[in-house]
Amino acid sequence: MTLALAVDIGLAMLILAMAGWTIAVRDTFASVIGFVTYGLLLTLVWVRLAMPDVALTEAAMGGGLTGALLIGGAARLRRTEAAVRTERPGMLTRTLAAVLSATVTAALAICVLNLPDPAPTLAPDAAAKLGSTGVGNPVTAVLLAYRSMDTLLEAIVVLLALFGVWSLAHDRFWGGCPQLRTHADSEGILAYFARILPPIGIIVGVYIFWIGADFPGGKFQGATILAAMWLLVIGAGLAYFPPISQAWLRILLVAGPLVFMVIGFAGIVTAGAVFAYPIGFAKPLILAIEIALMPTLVLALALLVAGAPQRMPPQ
Amino acid sequence: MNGPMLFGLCAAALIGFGLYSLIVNPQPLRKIIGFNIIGSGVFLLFGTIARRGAAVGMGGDPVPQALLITGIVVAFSATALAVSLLLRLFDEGGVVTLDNEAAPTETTTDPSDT
Amino acid sequence: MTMPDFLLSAAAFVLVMVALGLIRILRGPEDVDRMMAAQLFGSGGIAALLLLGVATEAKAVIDVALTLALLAAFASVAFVQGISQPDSDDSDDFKETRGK
Amino acid sequence: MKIAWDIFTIVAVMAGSFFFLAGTVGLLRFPDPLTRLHALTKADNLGLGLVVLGLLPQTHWPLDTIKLIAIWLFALLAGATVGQLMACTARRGGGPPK
Repeated sequence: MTLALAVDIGLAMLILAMAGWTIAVRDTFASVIGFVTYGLLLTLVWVRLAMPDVALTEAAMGGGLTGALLIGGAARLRRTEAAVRTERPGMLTRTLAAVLSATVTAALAICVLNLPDPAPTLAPDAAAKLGSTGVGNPVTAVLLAYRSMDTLLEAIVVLLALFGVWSLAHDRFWGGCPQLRTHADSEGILAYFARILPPIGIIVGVYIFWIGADFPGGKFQGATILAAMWLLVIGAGLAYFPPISQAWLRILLVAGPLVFMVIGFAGIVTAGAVFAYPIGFAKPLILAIEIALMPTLVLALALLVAGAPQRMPPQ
Repeated sequence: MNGPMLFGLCAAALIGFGLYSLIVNPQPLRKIIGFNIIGSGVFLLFGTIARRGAAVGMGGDPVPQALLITGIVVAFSATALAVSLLLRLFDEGGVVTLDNEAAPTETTTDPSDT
Repeated sequence: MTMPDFLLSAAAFVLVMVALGLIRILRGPEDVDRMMAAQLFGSGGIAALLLLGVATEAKAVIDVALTLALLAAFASVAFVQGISQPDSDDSDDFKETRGK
Repeated sequence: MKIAWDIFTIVAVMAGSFFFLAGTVGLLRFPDPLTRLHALTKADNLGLGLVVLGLLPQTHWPLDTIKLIAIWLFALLAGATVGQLMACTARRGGGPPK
């Protein structure tokens, strides 16, 4: 196992170096590029920690959506760069910040070194009840059966963030369309790419979503891939975001959490507890929730990257 | 020393790095990146604890793993909201700063306070 | 040397190689060069993941690599768009493309 | 037969790794963005391609094999697109208009 440990040590050093550089570099754009690479390194770490579900989420979120979001922001804020740089805090602040950060790191490191042994785990409990959920992947079982309340609240948090983003629109654009910076050339290489990739990407996204019941994968990962494909088509100038006042858009956004809540509260009648599933119906109900949540998540994640509405729809 | 422990220590260092960046970098977008680095450090710490709970043929404790997936999605949403706030601040005054005295007009201070 | 050991060593070798390429991120000089290093690191990371996944028979790793490969171009495309039109007026852009 | 396939894997994976080495050296040593881009795309296409080719006999037919080939095709498509876009950006001077 020495080779494996050597890989781990190399990976840990690389990730620290990348994080350090991302923080230290002067140019914000360069820092964002560093952060994208950092996301990729994190994916590798999750694979090394034997958590493919988390690795999939990080691969889709960290490299794809967060990268696009930050790069878009950095590009628009580029002109402010020089002005803000003069605000760099003085030596005293920096020293105090360094001392504070070092203290936090040291305290956490002590905690890590003194973690209880043997480690407490819920894995046996999760495995014991896995059969009754009809789901093969324990992480999916936690997300949608054992701790489904968390997942519902998470979907609502994503929606709340989206409403927050929308509420930042100028009054005159309220109900309008969000917009990405697009290449105007609809015959260029990017448009070609955006015509070829999404059909295959949609298959991969649905596949990742579908296998989530029994293998690593699931709706968050699948939804992120689908959202990225939609953004790619829009970014290439082949399509436009719908106005956020569209009824179908709003219905789809709310449908996921609504179906989740209805099924959750129906549990009081059918199974005697909130978010309990009647025996034998767990798998179809979980599937129903996942299918309802899927469009909600795809739309919400893509629209979060798109930002606040910036123009009214053409008449 | 083993893999999970190593990444746990790495996570502690990442949280420190992120915290320093959050305090020291004047550019708000850099603060958002710093905050994300803190976030990833916390996730990694959580992952270490999940990995240590590996049992009955699972690679790690599934409960923290599920929370991690939830956490990553929520962190992305929060980042998107923060970037939007920042862009709106930029649209208002053409300047991005969290320094109230340097703010050119009254309205620019509002989004940063919320 | 068994096959898994060989694949694991190959994964480590590829990872070290592309990690060295990251020096280009530090040096720049332009952001395009940095993005190239990130791109190379992306392909190397995918290759290393595949080698790791086959070596340890962890099938899910191939799905992770598949996701990475699918989204490999995503950040780069956003980068090129961000850098090529830093101050474009969005609404004009829209009319122009619409007219075609 | 198994031995023959194993040798094939070893040769192809080593050749792929070599192209990653070459790509890195090119990225670090070549003088300007366009030549560096040339080195990068070689690593993208041939490096990853040969590694995938070498791994094919070791994977389970059909799903894993198809996925592996799909990964290479995605990388080819992404490499071609990104290569061209970056070359345009590099030619226009790389950085933003000052």
